[in-house]
Amino acid sequence: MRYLPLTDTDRSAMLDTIGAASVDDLFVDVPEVARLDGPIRDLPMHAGEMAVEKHMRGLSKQNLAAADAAFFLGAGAYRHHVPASVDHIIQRGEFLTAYTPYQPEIAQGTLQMLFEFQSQVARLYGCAVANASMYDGSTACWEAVAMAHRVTKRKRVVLSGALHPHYAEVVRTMAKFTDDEIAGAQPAIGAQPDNEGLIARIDDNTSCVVVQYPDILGRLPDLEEIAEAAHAKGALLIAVNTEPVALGAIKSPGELGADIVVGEGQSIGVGLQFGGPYLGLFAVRDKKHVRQMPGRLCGETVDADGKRGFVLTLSTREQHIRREKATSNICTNSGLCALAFSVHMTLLGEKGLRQLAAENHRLACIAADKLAAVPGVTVLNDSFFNEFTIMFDADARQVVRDLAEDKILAGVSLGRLYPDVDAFSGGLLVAVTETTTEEDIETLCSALKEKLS
Amino acid sequence: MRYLPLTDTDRSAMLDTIGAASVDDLFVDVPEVARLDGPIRDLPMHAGEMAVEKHMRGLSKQNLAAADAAFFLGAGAYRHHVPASVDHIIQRGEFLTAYTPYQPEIAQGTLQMLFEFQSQVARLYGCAVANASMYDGSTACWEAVAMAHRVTKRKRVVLSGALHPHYAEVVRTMAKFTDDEIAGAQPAIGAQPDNEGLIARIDDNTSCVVVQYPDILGRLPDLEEIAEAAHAKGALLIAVNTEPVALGAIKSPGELGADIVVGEGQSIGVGLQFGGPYLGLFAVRDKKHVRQMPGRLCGETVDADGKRGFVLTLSTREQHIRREKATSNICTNSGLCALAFSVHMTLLGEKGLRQLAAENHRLACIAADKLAAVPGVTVLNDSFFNEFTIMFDADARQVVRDLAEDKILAGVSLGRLYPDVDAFSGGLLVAVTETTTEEDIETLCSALKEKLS
Amino acid sequence: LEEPLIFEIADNQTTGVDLPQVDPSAASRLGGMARDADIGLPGLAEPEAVRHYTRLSRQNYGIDLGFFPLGSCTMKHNPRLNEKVARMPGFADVHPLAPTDTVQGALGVINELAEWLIKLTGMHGVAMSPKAGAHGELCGILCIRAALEARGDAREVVLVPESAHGTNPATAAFAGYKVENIPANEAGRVDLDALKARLGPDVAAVMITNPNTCGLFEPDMRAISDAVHEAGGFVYCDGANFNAIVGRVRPGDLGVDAMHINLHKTFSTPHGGGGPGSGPVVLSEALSPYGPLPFTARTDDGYIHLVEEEGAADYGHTQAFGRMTAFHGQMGMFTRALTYMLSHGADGLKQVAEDAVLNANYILRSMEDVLYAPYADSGPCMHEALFGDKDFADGLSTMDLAKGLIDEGYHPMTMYFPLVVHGAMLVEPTETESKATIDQFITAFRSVVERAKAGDQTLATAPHYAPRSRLDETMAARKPLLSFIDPD
Amino acid sequence: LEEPLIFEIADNQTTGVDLPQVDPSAASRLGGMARDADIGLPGLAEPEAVRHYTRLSRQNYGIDLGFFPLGSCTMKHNPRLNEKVARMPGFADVHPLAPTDTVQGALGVINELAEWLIKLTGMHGVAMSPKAGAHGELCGILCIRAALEARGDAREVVLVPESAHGTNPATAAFAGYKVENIPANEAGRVDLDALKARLGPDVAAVMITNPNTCGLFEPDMRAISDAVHEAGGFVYCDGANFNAIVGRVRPGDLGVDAMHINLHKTFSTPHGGGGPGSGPVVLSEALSPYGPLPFTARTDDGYIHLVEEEGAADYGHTQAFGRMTAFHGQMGMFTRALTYMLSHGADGLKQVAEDAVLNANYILRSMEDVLYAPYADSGPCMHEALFGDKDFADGLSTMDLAKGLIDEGYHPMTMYFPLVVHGAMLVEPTETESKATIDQFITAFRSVVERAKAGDQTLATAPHYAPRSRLDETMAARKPLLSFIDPD
Repeated sequence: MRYLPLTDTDRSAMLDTIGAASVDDLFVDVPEVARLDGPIRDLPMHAGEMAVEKHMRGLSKQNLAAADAAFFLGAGAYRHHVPASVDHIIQRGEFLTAYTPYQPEIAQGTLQMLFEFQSQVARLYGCAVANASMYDGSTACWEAVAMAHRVTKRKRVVLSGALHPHYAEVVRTMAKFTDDEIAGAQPAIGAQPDNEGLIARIDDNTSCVVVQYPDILGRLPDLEEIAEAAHAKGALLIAVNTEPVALGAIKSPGELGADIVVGEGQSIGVGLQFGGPYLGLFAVRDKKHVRQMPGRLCGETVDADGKRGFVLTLSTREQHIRREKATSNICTNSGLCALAFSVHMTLLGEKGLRQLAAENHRLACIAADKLAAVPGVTVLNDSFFNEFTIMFDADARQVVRDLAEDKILAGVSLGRLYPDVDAFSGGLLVAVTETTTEEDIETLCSALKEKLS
Repeated sequence: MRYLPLTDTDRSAMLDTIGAASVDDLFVDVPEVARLDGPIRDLPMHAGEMAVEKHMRGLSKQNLAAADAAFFLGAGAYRHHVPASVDHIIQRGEFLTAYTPYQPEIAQGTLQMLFEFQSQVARLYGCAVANASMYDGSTACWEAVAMAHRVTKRKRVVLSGALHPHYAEVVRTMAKFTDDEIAGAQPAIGAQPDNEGLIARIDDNTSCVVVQYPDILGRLPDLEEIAEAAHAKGALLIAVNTEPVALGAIKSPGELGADIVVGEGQSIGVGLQFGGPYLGLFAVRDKKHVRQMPGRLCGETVDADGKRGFVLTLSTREQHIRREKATSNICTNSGLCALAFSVHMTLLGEKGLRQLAAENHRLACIAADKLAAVPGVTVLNDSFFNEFTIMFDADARQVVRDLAEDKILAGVSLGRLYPDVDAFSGGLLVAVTETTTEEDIETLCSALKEKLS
Repeated sequence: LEEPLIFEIADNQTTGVDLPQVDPSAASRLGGMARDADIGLPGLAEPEAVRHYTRLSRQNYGIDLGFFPLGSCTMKHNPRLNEKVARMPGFADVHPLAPTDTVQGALGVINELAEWLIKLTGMHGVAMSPKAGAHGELCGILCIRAALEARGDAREVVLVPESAHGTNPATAAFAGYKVENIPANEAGRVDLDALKARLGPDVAAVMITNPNTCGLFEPDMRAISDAVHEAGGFVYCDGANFNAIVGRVRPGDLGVDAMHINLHKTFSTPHGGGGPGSGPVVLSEALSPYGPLPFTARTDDGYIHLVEEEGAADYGHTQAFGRMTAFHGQMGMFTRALTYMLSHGADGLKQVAEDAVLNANYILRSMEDVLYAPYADSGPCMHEALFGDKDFADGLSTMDLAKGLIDEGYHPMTMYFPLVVHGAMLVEPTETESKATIDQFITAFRSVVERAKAGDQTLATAPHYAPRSRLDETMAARKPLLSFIDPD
Repeated sequence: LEEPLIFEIADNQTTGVDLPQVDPSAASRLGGMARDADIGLPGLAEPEAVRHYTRLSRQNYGIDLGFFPLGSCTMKHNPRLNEKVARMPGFADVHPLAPTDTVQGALGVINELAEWLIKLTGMHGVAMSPKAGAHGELCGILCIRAALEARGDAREVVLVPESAHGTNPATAAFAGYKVENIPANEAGRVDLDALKARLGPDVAAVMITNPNTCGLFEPDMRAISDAVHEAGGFVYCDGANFNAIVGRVRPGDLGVDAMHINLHKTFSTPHGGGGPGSGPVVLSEALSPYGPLPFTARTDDGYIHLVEEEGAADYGHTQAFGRMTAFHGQMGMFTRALTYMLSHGADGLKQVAEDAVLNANYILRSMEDVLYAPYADSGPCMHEALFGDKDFADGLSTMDLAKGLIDEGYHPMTMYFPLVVHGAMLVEPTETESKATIDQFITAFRSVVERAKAGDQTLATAPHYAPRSRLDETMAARKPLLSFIDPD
């Protein structure tokens, strides 16, 4: 078989060296009850590349690819154009097939890239230090909450109602096992985020306040105000960002006083991929919190000849050293996605990221204005970056399904995100990026007009 | 712009160093009449990656890709499955962006690959030496004729009637300028190749006989007989092969006495690509002819430390040294295609190539039998590998066009290859490879049945 | 040649993309949050960017370059077909919240992969969403806790063998359990009697690695499971070493209740310099109802439903303990893993296990005369061979030997793990290495071992032929420099 | 580490593909030609194959690794978008003889690229099928010969400047012409008076390279063309150096009748270790009717016809001199080149020429104080800078300097070409290099030049830090070993 280099001749020779009569002798320790006498039944036998590719292509074709639709989905995963060179780089065997850089002498490629990545993320977030990535935005969000618990030694977590409900759910799930108390809420539907209500929930036992920026409805909360309120009570502000492109147009969370900034990095370099693998970003505004951070960190040092080099460092926080006392059970990071992010970010640079953000915002403004002109449609947001909420008098979930039949992926309905809240059923999140054309916007508007009339 | 790293600041600084006021000063030698004052009109301005990709994807979608059709086209270009790892390797920047290996100390990758490639081709063709590749099969065919002229100092070229007509046309075109006399012929439609007629045309002035194997109608001429006849008259036998996969099932031309073996290597590793770039293969059975070969040759040697290494060699045959006395004006080879061929061939190996050939032949036999059962269809060939000719009483060219509307690419009509020969109009070349399914064969048979009834 | 940092070669006016320059006077809806400060991100034109990363890549070692016998990491060949498939637009260019009608093929991949995992392990269900092995481990333990809570049975202790991966105790502790070690016997296995003695109504689960981290199969596995079940606990099996038995032994037949599977180990998805991984967890019938949301369910009409918060009741999954991640798991890894499984089939996967074990035993038996192999007498090893530094000359350690191997052109084996063996070396060849490669490695390994035993002090400063000599890790940790700082 | 040959590590029983084992008793229609002998082809499983070629690749230098100032070869960045586009199924998976109804997009690429080439050069037509630069050259000369024959004008001589590429005389000789050299003047240009003096009724064509191989623009180009045309001949221009003027100067405005364009030089298709190239030939109105078959023609209804042997008359192309290749040319290169052109646009291509020329002049002026630059006083150079070895110490040559540059991490410049300058060095930076990269190169280049002038004999044995030291080319040529021979 094509991935197995041993020939039968090799196998015999090796068994001779081992002193075993057959390969079965090597499995003698397996209890009789568990010894299978042949290939597992009910599974197919091996297949050539052509047949496998055909099967998988068949499955692939059962999906409506974004490129073949008028596409307005967001809610934590955004479609951006990724330069072809990004994919070329991440397929270099030396990056693709390397392990975690535990042998730094022969892993400087990964390590220097991670140092550059950490630096890029820290700057983007307005923070001092970023780690070498987490699984995704939602798990990074939980890790931030757990870190706030460690730092403040408090257990009460205030979640903004406008935090992505899946993120909130991850936090709630984990908190069940750590005895953190979650003070959550539904998002208040309104043109502005409800900072006042949020601030009112912060008390002296609060470890952290978790605020999404831009929030799940696309609005831009003033983090500065929340940071002041949290700090006044001794709590940390955790800012969550699910669209890093936005930070090319809006102030960074660190700048606004967030203590821990986490988010999803998928927009830059990674792609949609039906939800994974994605890229968790994690940064702290103040260096003093570094030793409480979860995940891997890459640091600069020198080698025995005095040459600059990079290593994984501060690993005394990690599970393979600390075992049950580790800051997190996290082990793997999202190395290859971090590389994709870093390469794409390097291609963008300051200038490109700002242009990209401006173009996203320009098109989103056009879309908002055109949708507002559709009879029956109201644009909820006062402020937004590239995603906003529209409301209408119909079940948005059904509208989305109906429009999909005409290859219009109209957005993410609030009903899908909040299936239990009837009041949200007429809400639709519409995301617009540089990949959206004005023609796509027209298509959506016409279809909605027809649907709602 | 994304491929231009100079900034305006750089440009000014560099002009200062040069002592020029503006870049226009660097173009002072251009005659006034030819100085353009701005970007060339009627051409678009620069565009981002996304826009360019979209434009090209639009053009791509106007074609019926083979994967989306029941596909039976051949006649010198064959569709085979190429393992994904082949494309991965040829995209390694060190291979993709290297130049001709004129600096062997830093080009051993290309050079060793070429040495391995030459060895693989020589073995496949049953020859002593192969070169480092030519543009494609048809130009290699002409170069073989020119070489026979140099070796025999004769000018009369006997072409088999069953040589691919485009190859014959290339030879005829070039011969006009070299005063070679071409004795060609139409293919004799018959179950067997007309060896007798061919041999009768060889005379004492003949430099070479050019025979395709398998021939344009898919038949397998007995080269041994022709080689004997040619050699008896002092002429060389040039064997032309357009389907290297066949050589996994049939005797090699070298084994059968061909002096020069040339062909198209596209089937292995390269893909269809609408006709190019392809891969010209060129080999000589006897080492004594090496110095008369065209094209690049890679040879083994040692470096100053005694380590094995490889270099381009015998370059005294080539144009950059010999100028007007060169063996050929050829300069570029098909290096990257040679790499693709070599990687694919290494993945196949002896075992895989033979299995591949057997599978092609098996499916072709099934197709021939099923087509023979279609009322009105006759299979011409007594012998074939993976391509054969069927005859019916209709204009095959029109049939092909009609079936294409139902996504059946039924084959290459003889009418397309021989537009001037009315007698061939009911002939269709049908090629079958491992990518053809039995379902495809059924589809073709049903469609033909309907069409011809 | 040293490769500079992007911050040293790039500037904030260069970009490698061509984007429209938006009119700065255009209307903004940024609600007062518009950025004024520079971010400080360096940009490179495409030629310079490609070159920077290509050069960086060449300072890395990967499976594509040579043998990578990193024990317990299963560094096997990463097929390129997998990469091609993962990039098909129907998988790569699909949004996780797209209407399910438009993603039946993507859900189909998840469902088909789930079926393979269930059949290969002989289990009842599988939670697909965990993002990596440790995440899967956590998922498994949380299922156990949820199941215990559901029956109102508060148990406090998780037993973990002393040779366990560090993630095991970290996971159990995270889930709120007290961790207690179980000792190993002299043959490198779990001490069954000690385990039985400790079992009781306070033990929620035993976390066991099988094949274990000494590279040995636990022959008492079935007995362990029975004992744990009898005591009312659950058996968690760390699936990191599943490659040794895939296709040949089904953990379900051994009484396992939950096991995560590292798709990047057993099923060839790329390690990518440290991730992403993917850690689906197979579950016994007892635990299946507690697996987290979302999950997929195929109904009789062939339609595949994605069950999220809504509708879980319709598919009998009301006891889900919650949600572990925003979306449905590592789709990109699912497509690769399924591609790999289909390529190998049931017969090929069995061969995988056999060749992996054969290669490891071949190394064990080819080395034991020169290198201390603590469990050489315990019978055959599974997919990895364990050695110790007992006979090294003074002043030379396993670390030195590892660095010496780098100079021979190899990635070192795993070092100092498991903790039960002094100067442990865990060598895992995997099934994708040829005999010729392994023979070359054995020759080189023997030679470096001989040098370590003979006291060759050049090993103490190895590697000598790598892009860097030994790096000062102490300095890195004492004065952490974790982000580029602009020189003034 | 040395990489063995596949013949040394592979065997004839291993394969890296999974194909069905066909029943050997199955019916055969091979007509007695069935193979019995072994071929002797080595096979490797995929892991070993990927590793072999990955390792081999690392012994190569490419543009992706560093600066590659190979004069007259235009080693510019190869954009990855081009590679992606060339692999779209509508281009890569299409047969050349597919019915034209099914390949309108592929023909559209050819047609669109043809239009770009015509507009960029200010010419009248273009023959797309030549497979490489030298093939295009041949095509151009054959067009000239066909045109002359059509008017019954048998001319015998082609004039070629002494600095021409070796392909120029080889091409003219192949086409049956007698080749005569034209000398250069002291400023490195064609001697217009000498040329005029030689023109006459026997001169079929002048083959000229502009910008010429000394890196200079021929200021008399228009006068040369006029004189040649007046004498009844044609002007062939070698387009190898088109990158210097693309988008800024149109050869058609200079009176050129035929010029090939190396898509792999000017339009960024990859060099691939020596090919494939692609050499379309643009033609003046006088020559266009003679271009070879096949060609594409768009009719008013937007349909694109592929004119082959049949139907040429319908499109007024009856005088085609024949066919140069089996199919339609280098489609894979067409898609890449068109992608590149669309990316740059008319404005970007103009910037390409300007930056290429700017970079070359910057190198010229940064080096001329230490390195002999024979035409430094002739005014600005174009896209490449020419130097000579005049001041080197005894025993050290241009070759030694080149090998010294390898140790500095650079690919050497072109050496010993053009022939008119002793120990010539032709340095072409291209537009895709940054000022920082060029500054670094200048520093290194100056240092190696100083060593050559000072007589540093370590240069004579350079390179010292490459995968190989100097190779014995004499032995390779004397006892050619061109194919692997099995050891007995």
